Amino acid sequence: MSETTVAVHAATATPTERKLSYGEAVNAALRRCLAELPETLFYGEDVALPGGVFGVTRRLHREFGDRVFDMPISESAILGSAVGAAMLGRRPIVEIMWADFSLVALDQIVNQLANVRYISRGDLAAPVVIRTQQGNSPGACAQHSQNLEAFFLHVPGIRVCMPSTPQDAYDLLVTAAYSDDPVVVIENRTLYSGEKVPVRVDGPVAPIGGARKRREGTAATVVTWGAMTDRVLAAADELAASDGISVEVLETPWLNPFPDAEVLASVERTGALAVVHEANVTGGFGAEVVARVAEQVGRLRKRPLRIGLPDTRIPAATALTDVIVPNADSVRDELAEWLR
Amino acid sequence: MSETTVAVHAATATPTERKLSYGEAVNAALRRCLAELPETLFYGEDVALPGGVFGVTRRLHREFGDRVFDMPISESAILGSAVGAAMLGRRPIVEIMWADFSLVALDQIVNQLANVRYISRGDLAAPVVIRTQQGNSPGACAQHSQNLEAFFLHVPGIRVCMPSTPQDAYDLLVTAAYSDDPVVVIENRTLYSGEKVPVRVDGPVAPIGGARKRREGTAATVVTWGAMTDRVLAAADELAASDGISVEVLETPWLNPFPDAEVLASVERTGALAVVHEANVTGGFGAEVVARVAEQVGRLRKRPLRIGLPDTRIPAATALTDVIVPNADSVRDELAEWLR
Amino acid sequence: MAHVVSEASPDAMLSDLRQMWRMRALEEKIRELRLGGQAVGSIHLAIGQEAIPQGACSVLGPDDAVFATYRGHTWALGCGVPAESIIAEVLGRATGISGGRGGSAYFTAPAHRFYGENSIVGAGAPMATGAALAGRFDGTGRVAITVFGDGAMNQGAVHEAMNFAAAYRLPVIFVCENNSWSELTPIDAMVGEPELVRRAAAYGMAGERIDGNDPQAVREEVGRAFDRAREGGGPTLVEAVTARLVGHYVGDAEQYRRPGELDQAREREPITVLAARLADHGVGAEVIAAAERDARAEMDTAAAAALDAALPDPATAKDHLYV
Amino acid sequence: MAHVVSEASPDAMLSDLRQMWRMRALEEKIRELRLGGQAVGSIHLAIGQEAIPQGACSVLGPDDAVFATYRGHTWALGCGVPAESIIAEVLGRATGISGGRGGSAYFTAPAHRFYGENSIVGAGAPMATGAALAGRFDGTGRVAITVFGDGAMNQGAVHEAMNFAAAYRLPVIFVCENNSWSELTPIDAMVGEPELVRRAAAYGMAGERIDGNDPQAVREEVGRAFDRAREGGGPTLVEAVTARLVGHYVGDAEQYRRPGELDQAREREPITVLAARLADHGVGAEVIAAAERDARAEMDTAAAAALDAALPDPATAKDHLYV
Ligand SMILES: Cc1ncc(C[n+]2csc(CCOP(=O)(O)OP(=O)(O)O)c2C)c(N)n1
Ligand SMILES: Cc1ncc(C[n+]2csc(CCOP(=O)(O)OP(=O)(O)O)c2C)c(N)n1
Ligand SMILES: [Mg+2]
Ligand SMILES: [Mg+2]
Repeated sequence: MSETTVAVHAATATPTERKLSYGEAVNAALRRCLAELPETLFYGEDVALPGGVFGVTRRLHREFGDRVFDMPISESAILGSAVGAAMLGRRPIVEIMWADFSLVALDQIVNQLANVRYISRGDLAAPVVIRTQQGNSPGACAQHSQNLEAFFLHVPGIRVCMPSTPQDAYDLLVTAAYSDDPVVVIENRTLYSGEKVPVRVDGPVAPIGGARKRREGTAATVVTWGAMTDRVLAAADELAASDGISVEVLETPWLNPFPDAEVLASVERTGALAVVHEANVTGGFGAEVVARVAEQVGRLRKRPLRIGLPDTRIPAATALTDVIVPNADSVRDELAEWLR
Repeated sequence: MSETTVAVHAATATPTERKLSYGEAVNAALRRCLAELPETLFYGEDVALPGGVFGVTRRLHREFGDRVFDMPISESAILGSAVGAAMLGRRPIVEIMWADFSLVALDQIVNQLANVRYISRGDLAAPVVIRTQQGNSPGACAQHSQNLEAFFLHVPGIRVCMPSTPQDAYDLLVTAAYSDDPVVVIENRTLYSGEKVPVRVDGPVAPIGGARKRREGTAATVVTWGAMTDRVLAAADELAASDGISVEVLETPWLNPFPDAEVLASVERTGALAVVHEANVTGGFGAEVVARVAEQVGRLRKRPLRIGLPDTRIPAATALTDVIVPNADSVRDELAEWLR
Repeated sequence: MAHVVSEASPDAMLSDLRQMWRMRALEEKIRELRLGGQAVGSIHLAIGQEAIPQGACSVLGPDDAVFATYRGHTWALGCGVPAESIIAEVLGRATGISGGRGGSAYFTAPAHRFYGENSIVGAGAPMATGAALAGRFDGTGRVAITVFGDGAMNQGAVHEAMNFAAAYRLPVIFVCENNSWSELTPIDAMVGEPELVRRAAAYGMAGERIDGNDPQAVREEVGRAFDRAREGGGPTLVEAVTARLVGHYVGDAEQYRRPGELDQAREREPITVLAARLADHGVGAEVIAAAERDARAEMDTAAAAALDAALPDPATAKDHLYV
Repeated sequence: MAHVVSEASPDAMLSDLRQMWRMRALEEKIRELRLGGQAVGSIHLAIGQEAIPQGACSVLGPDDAVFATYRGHTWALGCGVPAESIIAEVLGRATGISGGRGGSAYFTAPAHRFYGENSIVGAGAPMATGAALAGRFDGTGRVAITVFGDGAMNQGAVHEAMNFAAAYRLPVIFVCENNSWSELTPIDAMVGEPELVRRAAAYGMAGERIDGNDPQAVREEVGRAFDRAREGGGPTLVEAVTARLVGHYVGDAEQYRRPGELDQAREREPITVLAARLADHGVGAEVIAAAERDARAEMDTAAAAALDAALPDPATAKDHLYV
C-alpha cells in the first residue's frame, strides 16, 4: 500500500469506539474513506439513492453527492470505468452486488486492472477497490451462492481479503481504499445484519496483510476465512467440550498477501493442518494453503485435511444445502473424525 | 460420457493411421465429429470462411455448410447460444480464440453451462465442447499469454482436458464431442504447426479421463500437462544425461476427471512429487495435485515441488519471458536442485 | 404504438382474465408463503405484469421455447407448468418442478417449453438465440422467446444476443418487460434514450413498444413477431410497458417509489382494466368474480398439496452433476 | 454524412500529409522489422487508416486521454510518442515506451496522453468512460477518446460503455474505425444493420458517419464532438469509414479479400488522395515528395537507434507487480 498516504493519515488519526454491526462497519469505513480521500468515488448498482440492496450504503449519496452514484446493470462498465478513472488519478470503490456477477466482466479485473501497474512499470497505478459479497444463504440459487475467491487469488497484481468481523469489515476496507494497488474485498451478506459489537473507528490505517489467531489450541491448526470462521470457531468449541480436543483456529482475512509465516509457525507447533472454506474443494484456495505447508514444513503428525463444499453445483432447497454447505456441526464431525 | 452413443459408434469404428500435425489432428477430429454426429455444429470467430486465424479449421465450412459458421466478436453470444442450442438437442462445438477472451463471458460457462444438468436433474444436458487455446508465445502480450485451466478446474459440472500430442489433440476432441457433459478442450497455438506424426484416426471413441506415462523413472514423479509436457520431457532427458537422475514423467491431458489413482501409484513408487505447469504457481492446479497427494500418501522422501510461472503478469519482450516462463532448461535446473 | 389493437371477443377476454387471475393468485399465494416463513430466500413477483406472459404464452406453439428470469413464475404458469409444482419448487420440496434445486429464481421445466428462469440479468438472451439456432437444424422451425426487464437492456450479453440474432435473422422474440424500475433504480436515469425499443432499428430488427398491460395488445404484437420469425424475417424486440405493483423482492421496503406512482399504476393494472372492459361488454359481475374465486381456490389447493409434499432426499444432493 | 467538410488550407493539408507519412513510414518500418525477424509476435498495422489518428489527435488537448487498440502505433505517434520508443517497444527493448512489457499490441504512454493499447476487443471503451468520469472531479474537463474497430461494436463491453456514457452525458468520443473487416471476417455479414452509426441514436447520443480517409473530415467531426463534450452535451459516436490496405496482422495471407477490393481502396487511400489535392493546389512535387522522404529518414534513424538499444534487464522481470 501507499506508505506515504498512510503515514500522512496515521498522524491525524484518533481512534474512537462505536457499537456497529458488520454492515454498519462497512458503511462507516466507506464514509471515512470518502471523507478522508477526496479522490475516492463510490458507485455500483442501487448503491446511491436506494442505499444498496442490503441497506449497507445508506446516506452516503446524501453526504457525498455526485461522488456516490448508481450504475446501469453493466458490470463491464462498472469495473472498466473504475480502471480508467484510477489510471487518471481517482480512487474508485465499486460494488459488484454478488461475486457471481463478476463473471460477466472478469476481463476488466484479470486482463485490465491487474496489468495496469506492471505494464506501465509503475507509471500508472490502479487503486481500485472492488467491494463484493458472496456465499450461500438459505434458499439462494446456484447463481447467487458461489464462493469465488480462488479465481481472484490466481491473479497476480490484485490483493484479496475477506473480513468476517465488524472490526475487520471496517479495517480491511479502509486499508484497501488507502492501498495504491487494486484490492478485492469480499464480504458476506449473511453477516451484514449481525450483532452490534464495539468497533474501533478512525484509528491509524492498518497495513495490508496479517492473520488473526481466533482460538488457542495444540491438537491441530485450522486455517479458515470469511463466513466460515464463526462456524469453525463454534465447531472448535464443540470439539473441545465433547471430545476434549483443542485446536488452534487461525483466520486469514487477508488471502493475498497470504500470511505464510503465521500459518507455518502454527503448523510447526501443532504438527497438523486443516483448511476450511465454503468454496468447493477442488481448485479452492485450501489446496494452495496445503501445498505451501507441504512444501515448507517437514513431517506432520497427520495428513492435512481440506473441508469445503463437495464438488457440486449449489441447490436452492435448504434440505439439500444443509448436507453439502459446511456448517459448525459438519466441520466438528470432520475434524473429530480426522483427529481421532 | 454417453455410453450409448459411444457404444453405437465404437462398433462401426475402423482405425486407420495418418501423418498429421497437431493442428491437422484437430481438423481431422472436427471433420469426424461433424460427419458422425449430425447434431454437432461448429462455430466461432473467423472459423468458417477464413478457416480459423491459425488455419486449423480450414475446409470445414465447405464440407459441412451451414453447420459451420462465423460469429460476431461476441463471446457471450457464442457461449450462451451454445448452451441454449445444447438444451434443445444440438451438440455445439464452439471456439474461443484465446482462453484469455473467455473472461469477457465466463458467466455463460460457470453460471449457465455448468448448471444445466444439475438444476434440471438430468432432464436437460449441455453437451457443449468449448475449444480454446492458451499460453505464452514469443512476443505475445499479457492479455494473450495466460494459462487459465485453474479457473475451469474449480467449476464442478464441466470437464477439462489439455492435449499436447497430435494423437491426443485428435482423441480428446472426439471424446469431448461424444460426451454428454460440457468439456473445455484447451489447445496451445505453439503446437499447431508442429511435426507431422502418425495419428490413429477413426478408431473407437476413447473413454473420458486417464493419464499418460511419458517417461519411466525412479527418482521422482513429475506430473505435467499441456505444452509444458515436451519441455518437461526434454528437461528429464537432460537430467538423466547430465546428472544421472531418472524421473518418471506423467502427463495428465485429462485434468477433470483427474487421474488420482495413476498419480498416487507413481508417487508411492518414487516417493517424491513435482508438478510443472505454465500457469502462475499461486492458485494454479499444481496446488490441487500437491494437496491430493499430501492428503492421501503418507511420508514422502522429499517435500513436493511446484514449478510454474512466478506470480507476475506476463511481459511481451522475450528477454523478460525467457526468465519467467518455465522452459526445458529452467525445469531441468529446478528439478536438479530439488533432487540434489 | 404503431398498430391499432383489435378488440378481442368477450370469450377471449374472459379467458385472458381467468389466466391472469391464476397468475395473480399464484404470486399472492407465494408471497403469503414467503411472509409466513414457509418459503425462504429472495422471491421476485410479477404482480401487475401478468398481461405480458398471458398474451405471449397464448400464441406459443408446441416446439417453441421460453427463456425467462428470476421473475418467472407467471411465465412458467403461462407455459403450462402446474401451479402445484411451481409452489413446491419455491418451498424447496421434492415435488417441485426442479426438485427444489432451482427454487423461486432458477427453476426449469423443459417438458413445458420453459427453458428456465435465470438469476443472471440478461443471460437468457444469448441462450434463446441458441434455441432458435437449434430450430434451424431440427426441423421444428422453433421460435424462441426470451423475456427480461428494462434494466437488462444495459447488459452486454443482451446486446450481443440481439446483434447475433439480427445478423443471422434468427427466430427470436426479445420481450422487454419495461416496468420502469431495475431493482431499486429507475430505468430512465440509467439510459440516454428512455424509449428502449429504438435499439431494435439500430440492430436491424423489427421492434414495437406496446401497452404491456393489455393481453390482447401483447398477443397481437407477439403474434406478428412469431409470423415474422417463422417466415424468416428474423428477430423482433417487443418493449411491453407495464408496472410492478409490488416490491422488487418480497420484503422490499419500496422507499424509492415516486409520489402517487402506485395509485396510478393500480388504475391501469391489467386485471382491473380487463374486468371493467368485460363489464362494459355486459359480462355479469358473478362471472367476473368467479375468475378470481376459481383462481384462488386452485392456488389454495396447490399450496396445500405442496406444503404436504416431502423434502428432497438429502442423499440425492450430489446427483446429476455429470452423466 | 451530415456536414459539408470545409476545405483545409494548403498549409494544414501539408502538415496532415507530413504527419500521415510519418505514420505510414512508421508502420512500414515495423513491418520490415517483423518480416526481417528482428521483431516477433503478432503485429497489427494501420496502413491506409492514418487519416483517423491524424485528424483526431490534431484536436487533442493537453488533459485529454486516448484509449486505443492493438492497432495503436499510429495513434501513439499522433499523441506525440516518439517513433524511436514505439519501435523499441515493438522490438522488446529496454528503451521501449513500456520497456518492452507491452510490445506491439499493449503498450502505454500516459505522459503522452496515450492510456494504452488494448488487446481485448472493446475493453478500452469502458476504461475511457472512467477517464472522462475522472475529469468531472479533477477540474480538467478532460475528454476521453476511445478508438476501436467495426467488429468491436458487437462486443458487450462497448455497448455498456456507450449506454453509461450517454446516460451520464460523459465527455467521451467513441471513434469506430470501420475498415469493413473484423480480423478475417466482413462486418456486413456480422450485423443486421451495416450502418453502425445508427446505434448512436438508440443510446441517445450524437453520431456521425464520415469519410475516415479525409483527415480534415475527421478533424472537423471529432472537433465538434469535443465541443459538444466540453459543453456538457455528452458522448459522440464517430464512425470513420476507411480501409486496411494490409493484412490484419503481418503475415496474414488475406485470402478473404474480395476481387478488386484493394485496388479500389488504394485509389481512395488518404495519402494518395491528399497528395493529389495538394498538387491541384499548386504545391510542388518536390515539397510533396519531401514529406515522404523526411518521414522515412526519421524512421530509419529511429529504427537504427532502437535496434542498438539494450534489452530489458531480466532481473527486472518481476518488478512493478505491486507498490
Ligand atoms: C449480471 C447481474 N447483475 C446484477 C444482478 C442483480 N439484479 C437482479 S435483478 C436486477 C434488476 C433487473 O431489473 P430489470 O432488468 O428491469 O428486471 P425486473 O427486475 O424489473 O423485472 C439486478 C440489478 C444480477 N442478478 N445479474
Ligand atoms: C474479446 C476478444 N475477442 C476476440 C479477440 C480476437 N481479435 C483480435 S482483433 C479482432 C478483430 C477486431 O476487428 P475490428 O474491431 O474491426 O478491429 P480491426 O482489427 O479491424 O482494427 C479479433 C476478433 C480479442 N482480441 N478479444
Ligand atoms: Mg424493470
Ligand atoms: Mg475492422
